[in-house]
Amino acid sequence: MDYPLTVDIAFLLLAILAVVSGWRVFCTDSMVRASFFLLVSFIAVGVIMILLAAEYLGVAMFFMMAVEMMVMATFMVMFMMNPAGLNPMMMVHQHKFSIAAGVVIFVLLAGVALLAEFPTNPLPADLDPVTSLGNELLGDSMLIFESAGIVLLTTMIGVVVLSSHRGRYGGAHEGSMPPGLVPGGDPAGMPKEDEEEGGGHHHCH
Amino acid sequence: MAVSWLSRLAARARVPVFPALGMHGDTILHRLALTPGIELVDSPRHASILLVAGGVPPDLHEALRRLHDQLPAPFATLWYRSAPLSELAGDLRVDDPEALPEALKRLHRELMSGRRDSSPRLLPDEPPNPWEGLGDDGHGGEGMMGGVPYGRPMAMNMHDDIRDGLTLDSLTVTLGPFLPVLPPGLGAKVTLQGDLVQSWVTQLAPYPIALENVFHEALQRPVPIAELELARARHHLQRLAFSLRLSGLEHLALVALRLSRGLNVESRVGRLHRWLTRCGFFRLTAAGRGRLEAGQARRVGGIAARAAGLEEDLRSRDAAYRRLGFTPIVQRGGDTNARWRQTLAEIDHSLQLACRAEQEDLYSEMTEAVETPRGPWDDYRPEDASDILEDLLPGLEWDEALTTIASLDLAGVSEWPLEPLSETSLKDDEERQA
Amino acid sequence: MTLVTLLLLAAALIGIGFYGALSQQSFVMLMMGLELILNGVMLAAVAFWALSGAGAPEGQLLTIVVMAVMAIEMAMGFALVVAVFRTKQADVTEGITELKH
Amino acid sequence: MIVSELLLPVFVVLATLAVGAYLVGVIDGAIGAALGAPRGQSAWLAPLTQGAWLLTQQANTTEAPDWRAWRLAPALYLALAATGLAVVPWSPTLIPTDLTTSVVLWGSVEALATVVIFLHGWSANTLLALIGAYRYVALGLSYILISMFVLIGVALPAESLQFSQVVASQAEMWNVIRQPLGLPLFLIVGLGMTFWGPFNLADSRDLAGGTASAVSGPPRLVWNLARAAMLVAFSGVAASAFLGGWLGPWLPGPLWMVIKMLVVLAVLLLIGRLVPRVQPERCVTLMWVVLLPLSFIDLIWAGMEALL
Repeated sequence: MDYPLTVDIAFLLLAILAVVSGWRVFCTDSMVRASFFLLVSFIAVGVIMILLAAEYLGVAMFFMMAVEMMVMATFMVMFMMNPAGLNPMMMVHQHKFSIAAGVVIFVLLAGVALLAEFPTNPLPADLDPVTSLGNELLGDSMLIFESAGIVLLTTMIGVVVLSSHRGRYGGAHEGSMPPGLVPGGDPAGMPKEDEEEGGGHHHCH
Repeated sequence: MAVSWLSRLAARARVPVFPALGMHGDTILHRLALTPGIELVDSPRHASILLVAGGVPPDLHEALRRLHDQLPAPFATLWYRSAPLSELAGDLRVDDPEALPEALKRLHRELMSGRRDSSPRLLPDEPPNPWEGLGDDGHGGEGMMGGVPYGRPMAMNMHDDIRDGLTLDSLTVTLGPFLPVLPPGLGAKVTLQGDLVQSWVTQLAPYPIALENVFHEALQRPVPIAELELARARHHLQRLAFSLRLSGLEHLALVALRLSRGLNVESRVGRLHRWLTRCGFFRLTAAGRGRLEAGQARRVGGIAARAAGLEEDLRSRDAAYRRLGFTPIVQRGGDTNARWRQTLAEIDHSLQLACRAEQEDLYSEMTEAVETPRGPWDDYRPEDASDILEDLLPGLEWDEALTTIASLDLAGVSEWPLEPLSETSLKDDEERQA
Repeated sequence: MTLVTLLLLAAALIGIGFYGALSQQSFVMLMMGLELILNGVMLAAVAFWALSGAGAPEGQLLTIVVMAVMAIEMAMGFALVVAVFRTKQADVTEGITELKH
Repeated sequence: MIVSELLLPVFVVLATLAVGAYLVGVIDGAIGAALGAPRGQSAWLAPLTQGAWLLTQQANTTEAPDWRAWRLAPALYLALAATGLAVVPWSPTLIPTDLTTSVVLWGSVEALATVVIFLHGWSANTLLALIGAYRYVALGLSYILISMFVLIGVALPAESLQFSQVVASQAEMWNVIRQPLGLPLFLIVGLGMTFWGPFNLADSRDLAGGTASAVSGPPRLVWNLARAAMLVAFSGVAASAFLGGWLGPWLPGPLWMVIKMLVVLAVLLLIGRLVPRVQPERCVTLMWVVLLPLSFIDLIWAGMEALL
């Protein structure tokens, strides 16, 4: 399928934007900046999806990711406050290995993209992508869609249980001791010795 | 051409004034708030004129210099009843409240037309602490904790969180003494987690407040009760106006100020009270936070004590007041909400007392002590009680903390009375403009 | 904009995401790596749908499912981070060397 | 071809943006004067003189801000307002961008607004701006869900995610009557996303201007302009989604839109002046405990009606 020149230019710019901002995520100083760079990468991909006629998915990407990245940035600030990224930081481990792994993955996937023969079946001219998606979601694939909904609900409940102040066996700050097998007995399934292991911030370089 | 056209338009804008308050400077603000063509702004960045109102104590001069340098050019400084800093000796000083609005407007016009240069910077434009990072390009080093940029280490968890046990990184800052949302002169070192106040240390006590002359006279000789009660109501209305402005009810703040300006024995606050209830002031803004314990309430005295259920009012000891059938109004609760209900009830009560006292031409009879709007003044003047904030504020959100501070009258009473302002001139101001 | 260029872009995003997920110490940054991988996956899915699958609706459905997976991944990830942070005050992977209390 | 497809939409969006933002200033000033603010100059002139003054003022700096984000945030907010205005249909033919998913696009404008406002406060590197940014995130994450449900409610009878279809589906009865809960809920969302009046948690007086407390000069002008423009975009969307957009007797469609937008604007600005700021904690509780269930009810109501 041939696209007009303007679309090609737009794609090129967006692709550069997506890759550069995706890469900047891991080499910027502030985690808030990192999450917004990731958001830029997502938005660029979303616009590419709109160019590919997936109108609903592209726009859904904007709002899904805006909310997700906002939550992410808030968590970053909660765990590590660094207004305006004054303190530079580089928190990595197994750095060389990771770079190698990333490059290998890219080469493998790029090889597949370049060498494999994919069928060329462009979109039919009369296809309305949004209607087709809607019919699919509430038609043939309704079970999948509804399962996704149920899983999301389960996630919500699980998340509230996990992150709430009260752990499974009482307050989280008390260290969640399971009850004894006999009333007043030792906690079930716990080793006898209670060694104090290194809590606190581990900030390895 | 285009530029001159732009600056001519800019010269006609409402004059954005940032007030830096010195001793007894806040009275002029009540007047400026009602003056057309003047806008009192909340941040020095939003101002074109820095108005230093009232004498600034020498130990705050350094803070005043820093504030002065925060205004974006072009800006000018105007000193109202205050001696200019030595570097700014040539600045305009105005002592006459009548002439102040016109002086502010003229200053703004001159700045915009380029006839007056922007005020010079007083301090070098450099960080208060040197860069202490590592490396050539100013980086703070490696690892999460990095270096110590500008003398400030990375925010760290030094305290346990007091709300939900999820310890977040805290931030410690120094606020005041010129922050317009705090009482004038109050300075504090505050540790915040997000917008939750983790700790509050009062470093600078607020300036003593000046009461109207009638309260000072009442300690020497009998004074007309009507005058005493009107002065009391005026004081409370002005505090109410400050709090209303803080909570975004500008028009009701102006209503309260106008009421306090033209207050006489016929005035009533019933309508203001109804408006406040209807717009949800008591439910949305002044919700029940900042509850005072009995001991704290007694220490603050006055409205705060009576709002906490203590029946302490020196007026009930005065025979003249007893003849008027005076009994103190008391609220239960002792929180922000109760304090504002108490304030409104007391304003209403004062106006009724004033009305009856004027009909019967009553004078106060007790001269050894007087109940000031700030609290009882017997052997001692009411003293500064701003250190109770250290117990009261931790655990509150920023908004709740500020509403609580605004609802408390904590500053001590000054030994000097307020200079009487002529009440008629302001009305003329407004009428002339309308 | 051809299928190959789109897939190359997706491969680049997945590669960067892999690097991030493996190299970052902070939990939250690690999750960002995972998100970037899923970003590439979604792009590839849409590219196949538009240029190779003749607009078969399952292509779009797959992307929706990946988005849901992303939301679940993030929610569960943060819940675990909060739970770990409450008990151990740790926000980097080295902070937890074992999963028991 | 180029004129009708490119220049006209851009012109329409820019013109509404400029005129609308100016009118917001005028109406707000007029309401303030009617409520008793001291009368200085005519309300028609006040926004212009204020803008001129901001243009002559120097753009200040803080200690080590995140420059890119700090300068970009006002421009991005303005761009979001322009995007919002672009999906508003003025008549069956005059629609700047008639995307088939324009309702979802408006939803993402709301979500991205949260990000941009947070960025504006965070990047200034000063305390009060940062608190404003935090507070806004709490508010922003709360109102997005309400807005989604309300908008899905109006998309149901139209069987489309396109604003022009949503308007067309109101030919018999406006959504404000068909779904009585929708418009009040949506107005609250609008006050939230422009942080106006009772929901001004980001730039409030108790934070000395909040996220804008450290901004001066032209960037502040852009920020104020963007806030007003967002209010205009919101009123356009509210008029199309609930008040029947261009539909109406006698007058041409675009004129009806202008009238309806002005009505929504006046209502919003009046609420902004009359209601005090809600405490952040109460505000979030209100959103999740009261308004979110109400928006569920609105959606169920809309669904039942679509089925019957």
